[in-house]
Amino acid sequence: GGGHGGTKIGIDHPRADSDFWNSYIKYVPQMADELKIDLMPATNSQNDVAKLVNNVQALIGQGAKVIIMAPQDTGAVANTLQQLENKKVPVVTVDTRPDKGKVYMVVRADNRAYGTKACEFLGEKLGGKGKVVQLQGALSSINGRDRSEAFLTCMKTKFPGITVFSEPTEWEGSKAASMLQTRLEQNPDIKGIYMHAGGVHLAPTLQVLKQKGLLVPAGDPKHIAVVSNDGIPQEYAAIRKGDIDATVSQPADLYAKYALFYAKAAADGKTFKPGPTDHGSTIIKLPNGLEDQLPAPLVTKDNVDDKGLWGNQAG
Amino acid sequence: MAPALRVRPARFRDLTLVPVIVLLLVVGAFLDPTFLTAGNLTNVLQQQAAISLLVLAEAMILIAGKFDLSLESTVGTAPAIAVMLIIPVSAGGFGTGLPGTLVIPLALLVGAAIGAINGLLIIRFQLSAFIVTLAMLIVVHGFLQGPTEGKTLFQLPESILYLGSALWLGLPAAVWIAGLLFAAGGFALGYLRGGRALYAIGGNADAARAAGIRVDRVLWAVFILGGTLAALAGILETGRLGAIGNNQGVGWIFMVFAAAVIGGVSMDGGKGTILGALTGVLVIGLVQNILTLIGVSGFWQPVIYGAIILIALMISRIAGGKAQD
Amino acid sequence: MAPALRVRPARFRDLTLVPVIVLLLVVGAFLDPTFLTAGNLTNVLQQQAAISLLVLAEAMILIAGKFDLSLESTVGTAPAIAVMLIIPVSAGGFGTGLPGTLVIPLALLVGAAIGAINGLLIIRFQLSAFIVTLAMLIVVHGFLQGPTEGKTLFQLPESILYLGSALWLGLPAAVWIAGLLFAAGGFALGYLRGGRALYAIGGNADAARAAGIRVDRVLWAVFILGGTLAALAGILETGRLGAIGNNQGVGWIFMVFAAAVIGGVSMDGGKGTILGALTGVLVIGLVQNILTLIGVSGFWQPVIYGAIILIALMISRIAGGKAQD
Amino acid sequence: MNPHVAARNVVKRFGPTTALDRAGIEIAEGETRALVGRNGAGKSTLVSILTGLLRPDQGEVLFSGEPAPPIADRDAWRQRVACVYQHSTIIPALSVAENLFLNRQPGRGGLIRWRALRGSARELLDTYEVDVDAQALAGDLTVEQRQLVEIACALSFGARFIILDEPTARLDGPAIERLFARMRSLREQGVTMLYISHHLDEVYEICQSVTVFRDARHIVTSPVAGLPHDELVAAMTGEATVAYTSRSRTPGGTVVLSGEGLSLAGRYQDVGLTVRSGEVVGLAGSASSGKVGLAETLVGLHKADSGTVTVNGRRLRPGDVPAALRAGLGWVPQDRHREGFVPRLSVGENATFPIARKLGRYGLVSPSRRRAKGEELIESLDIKTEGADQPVGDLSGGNAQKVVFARALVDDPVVLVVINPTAGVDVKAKQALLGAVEDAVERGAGAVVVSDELDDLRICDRVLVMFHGRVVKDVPRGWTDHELVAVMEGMEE
Ligand SMILES: Nc1ncnc2c1ncn2[C@@H]1O[C@H](COP(=O)(O)OP(=O)(O)OP(=O)(O)O)[C@@H](O)[C@H]1O
Ligand SMILES: Nc1ncnc2c1ncn2[C@@H]1O[C@H](COP(=O)(O)OP(=O)(O)OP(=O)(O)O)[C@@H](O)[C@H]1O
Ligand SMILES: [Mg+2]
Ligand SMILES: [Mg+2]
Repeated sequence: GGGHGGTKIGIDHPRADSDFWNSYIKYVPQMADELKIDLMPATNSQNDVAKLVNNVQALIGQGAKVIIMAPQDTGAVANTLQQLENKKVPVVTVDTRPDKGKVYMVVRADNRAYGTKACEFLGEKLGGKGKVVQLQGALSSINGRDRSEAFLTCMKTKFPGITVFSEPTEWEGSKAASMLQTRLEQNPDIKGIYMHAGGVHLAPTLQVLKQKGLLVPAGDPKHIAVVSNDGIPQEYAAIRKGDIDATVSQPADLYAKYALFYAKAAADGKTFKPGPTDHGSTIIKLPNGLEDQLPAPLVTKDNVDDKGLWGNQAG
Repeated sequence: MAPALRVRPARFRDLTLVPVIVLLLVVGAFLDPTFLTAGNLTNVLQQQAAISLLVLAEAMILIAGKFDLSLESTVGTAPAIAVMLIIPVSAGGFGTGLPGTLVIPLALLVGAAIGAINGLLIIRFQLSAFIVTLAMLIVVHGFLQGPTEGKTLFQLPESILYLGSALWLGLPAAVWIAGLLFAAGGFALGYLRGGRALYAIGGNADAARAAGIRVDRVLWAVFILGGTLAALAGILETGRLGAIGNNQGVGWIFMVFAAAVIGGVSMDGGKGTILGALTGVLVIGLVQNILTLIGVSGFWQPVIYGAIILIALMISRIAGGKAQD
Repeated sequence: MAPALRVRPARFRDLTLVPVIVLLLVVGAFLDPTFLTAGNLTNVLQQQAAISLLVLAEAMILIAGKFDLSLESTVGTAPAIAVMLIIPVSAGGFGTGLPGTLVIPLALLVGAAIGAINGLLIIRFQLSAFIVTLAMLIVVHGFLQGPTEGKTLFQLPESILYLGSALWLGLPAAVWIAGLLFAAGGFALGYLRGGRALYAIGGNADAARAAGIRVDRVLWAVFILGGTLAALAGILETGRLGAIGNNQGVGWIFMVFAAAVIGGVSMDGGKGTILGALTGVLVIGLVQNILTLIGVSGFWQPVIYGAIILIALMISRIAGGKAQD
Repeated sequence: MNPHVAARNVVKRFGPTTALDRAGIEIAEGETRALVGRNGAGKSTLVSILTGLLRPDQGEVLFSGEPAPPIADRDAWRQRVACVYQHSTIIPALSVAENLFLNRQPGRGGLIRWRALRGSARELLDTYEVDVDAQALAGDLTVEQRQLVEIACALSFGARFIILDEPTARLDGPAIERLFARMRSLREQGVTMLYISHHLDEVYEICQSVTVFRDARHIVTSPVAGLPHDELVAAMTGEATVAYTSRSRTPGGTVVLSGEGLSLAGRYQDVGLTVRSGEVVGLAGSASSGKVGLAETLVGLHKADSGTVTVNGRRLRPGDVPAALRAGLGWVPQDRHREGFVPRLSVGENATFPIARKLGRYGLVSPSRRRAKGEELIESLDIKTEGADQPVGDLSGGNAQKVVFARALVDDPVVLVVINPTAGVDVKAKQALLGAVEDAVERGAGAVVVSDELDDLRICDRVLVMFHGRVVKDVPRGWTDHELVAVMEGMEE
């Protein structure tokens, strides 16, 4: 590849049906402009690894020299990564860490950390006892599983007095609403909720709480502490209103920015080493490459108006 | 809903799932004390209200011997387009600035229009209903994804939230609406000329035509009605969830068919009743509720769920006595 | 595959999609220079190889007048169970310690067993094929999700990776396999008594029975064959992807039906050919490839995609001349 | 010596219906036996049992003294017995050739030799003088052609025992003659045959002996010579019946139905007809004469290329059956299975569809009024059924045909168009149906009777004979069979 903007960079988007990923998709061309990158038309694999593989083949066929992807199924891309390695095409993955196959850089916030942060926040709010509901994503997604396992492990070790109900919602608002409603009927003394995805879980949760008369400000004995995950503007609005208590901001802007940054670096033949970076994150070493772990702040009423949060910039 | 004063065994075929429902009630009560409370059962009804309207629509379409897969996409797209016609550009709308009170009529209109397009392709152009509505399922969903660019619509006019969240006489409005529409549907298919025509058309369209039934007109009507019901289901679901996500309704159609078919509606047309379809919806709703209550591992839930559908099917087969199609 | 020396218009009905394919090739070449390269067309074939086996299976089942939705779940579950029977517990296996060479026979066996269960429920217990296989779709997928607890299996025996990733004479092995099986299927349905029996059964099962065709036995065979082909599709897909994800095959069945039906296979049984089904697969594969190449916005892709299916349908309707069922 | 075929003490029930009640039949080697009885007597049920499609609840079936093979062993059955069933066993999506050789296609190891198959099929069709393209799709054939293919197929097995269940119900004169010639030659070869028909004259023509069933029971078996026509009918109906005599009447002055300048490419050209109130007009013609096509145009099933149809003074929109019915037309379609009834719906409902709007207000259909009307029609047409709520699909062929008639008559039509009205209908029912046509006409309706059966045409005040798509002659009442057939065959003028 050449040493400047002429190198073709191919990018595949993982899905178009969640607010987080849509923000990411919107940031990509913006950031590409800033970094003066010649980006090929993006493909979208719609959460289907088979499509991802087809898309990557097409991008390579069209002359891509670096690939950015976000495989939602981290195992099934192994072959594709192998093929790309054989063709000497460096790969930057966003959000997920492939189990096998060489990657140039993984750009990712730590999903286990999301679960742990949510657990710690809820555990302290509840004083270490009571019942909480976890609205899980899809169990077949690594991020859902990481959040779920980290949340459960943290609860078990740090707050053994708390009972957790886990509801597999498949990232569906309808399932989330039904399961939460049923669980609240069964256990009216539930005091906390952790939602894996604000984009799909926020509105249904608020609607169920409202119907049950449980949508009351913090401090009221009927208040249920709610922690969300994503960091979309609607979550911030809900935090400001007092409807929910916190959210983990998944940095959509940084995902886009650093995915492109590392792709360009790869095209330019740069190399990186584990250790702290100049943008407040740390690069760690993986068996199959490197990972830049971007910061994912917990947003509460105290810092919800921080201009640095991507959700406050999205329009 | 079949009209009969004399008791004939055939008339009981609508009710073959009643023992399954009783069994589920008993098992559920045994497994969890919350199950048989009024609150929980009301929740089950509310959770099934929207999907039950799709089952009602699909049952009518199946009885008329046709097929509609696209209903599930209408559930999201119809209310979303109506909402986007009203909300400002900043909230993701088209900026047409129509008044908020129009949102429900607009959504129903979009649903009816989708039904009419299905009708056009299937009846007028005589294309295969399965594949037309499969393509429409994809296209209609694209008309939700395209304009929203995949984003959830959070800022909704109040009026579209009302029906899905209000309580009337202590019961969710959605339950009243679904109940009334089922009663109306059952009545229509049992006692109205137009309703009986569905059975005739589904049973033998040539004979129906020869008997003076305006087959095409009735089929158009049933597709348009189906789309409208799906839009109404979307309105109820929007009210229940408080937002229109990008996959509202996605994946429902399998459950809709499962409910209709275990409820005794034939995929071959001409057979089945609205009451039977309703029992199918209830079975599915109760199974889901029990599985949630007892907290079966999410990983194994599908196995149990599918197995229960099969058992319900066998029971209705044994009770019904005849081979199914 | 229809046997004819004299040229008869009816025989061309299998080929109504050929103009569509030509059109797609021309349009594709025009839109993107990569499109008509050998590399890209090989990719299209390889990408469609696995799903095409499902289309082959579904076409045979549809021609015999039945229905199988569960094929898509078998694509993931059959190879996954075979793999788990072989790999150690530490890698997510059952720890039975069977030798790695058995993995392909085991996967095919699991597929055949799933087909046999479908056969048992549909033929023996005379349950509705649609709803049985819908329930099986859920159950079978549960048997992937349950034991793996949602995790991807990526430590696979070498032998299961071979077929899906090898090259034979410069072409992917999967393409050869799919090609050979389509040829075999076309030959069987055109020239073997057992294959012709599918048409007889799908066309009029009572008449087939009266003619001495062992209807039940043939149907069992076709369900078992269908399951086995789905398992083989799973093996190819596993080799292509190098791991078995939790939703391998999920969502394929709609495309499978779309390919079969636009390829001229009737949902009512007794009509259609393997060659026609193959043209359906190619149309779908080319459309997907072109949409990927030109980089249509992911949000609007479904609309274009669905619209193209509808257009293909209309062309085959016009060329075929008859109303579709 | 053992009879070639024997069924003894056979009992078969379908739910509440007993189709056969300790009935039986014994046929000697080489004998041609007729089986007659009213609609629903159990004839077709016995056929299903004799061909191994149904298992009797009780009783035994023997071939040459040997017990019949197990139900599962279809091949063994097919070696012993071949059959033309009353219901079509044609597979529409397959070619004629393949239908003829279904599951016995020539070839080795399951591999079919298509060329040989087509050759054999052509040969077979030629042998039986069936003028059908062996490669045509069976679904594209006309009803008659399908019937001929089925007959050729059954005869081609070389089985020593052949059953023909109402093979002539859909055939015209020359085709019947060809069939009989074939049957005679089979008899000379010593083949045993069981022949079922509602045309009693055919029984006398082709059969040596006759068995009568009534109400699921065996009544009598006798050489045909020992059972004259009247006694045969009496045995079938259980009462003395006189032959049907058509009534005479004077047509009124008003034209209730007229077709002018009607043409439909490939079916008929430039035909016209007028029917007055109180008049029965026959439409006759041999195969492909266009008579059915014309009749179906009159009722709105086809859109004519040119010309107009007027019912009761109202010009009809072409190709619109409901409009024709609204204008006061009632009709009986050619193929009752296709356009006649909805099998899963009840007798009452099928019969009352055209008057559904009169059975209640605001789109409502009152079930009790529907049932009452249904019972009334069952009564007046003497339909053998459990009641107005029984699905029509469960009725025997003749009784289903009566339901179709009931549907045609239910709205007191001003014009009645009936196509092959008595196909597959027993003697007494035939009288009832023809009587129903004449009753309607006496009430002031005009009627068109389209039929291949001369008996049906006898009630007509005049018969229009069609030949190759044109009306060639208007024959007034008083014709002899010979005269009419000559016109139909185009031998006159
Ligand atoms: N599959 C079935 N289910 C229920 N009832 C049946 C079935 N087949 C026949 N029957 C009933 O059994 C009786 C005998 O019928 P069958 O068809 O043997 O009469 P048939 O003598 O052949 O009459 P037709 O002259 O009209 O052909 C009838 O009352 C009929 O309704
Ligand atoms: N549905 C159809 N489509 C095309 N041609 C048809 C159709 N039905 C009949 N025909 C053909 O049209 C011609 C006239 O048919 P029609 O049925 O009107 O004559 P018909 O006098 O009733 O003959 P038949 O006595 O054989 O029934 C025949 O050649 C017939 O094969
Ligand atoms: Mg009979
Ligand atoms: Mg005719």
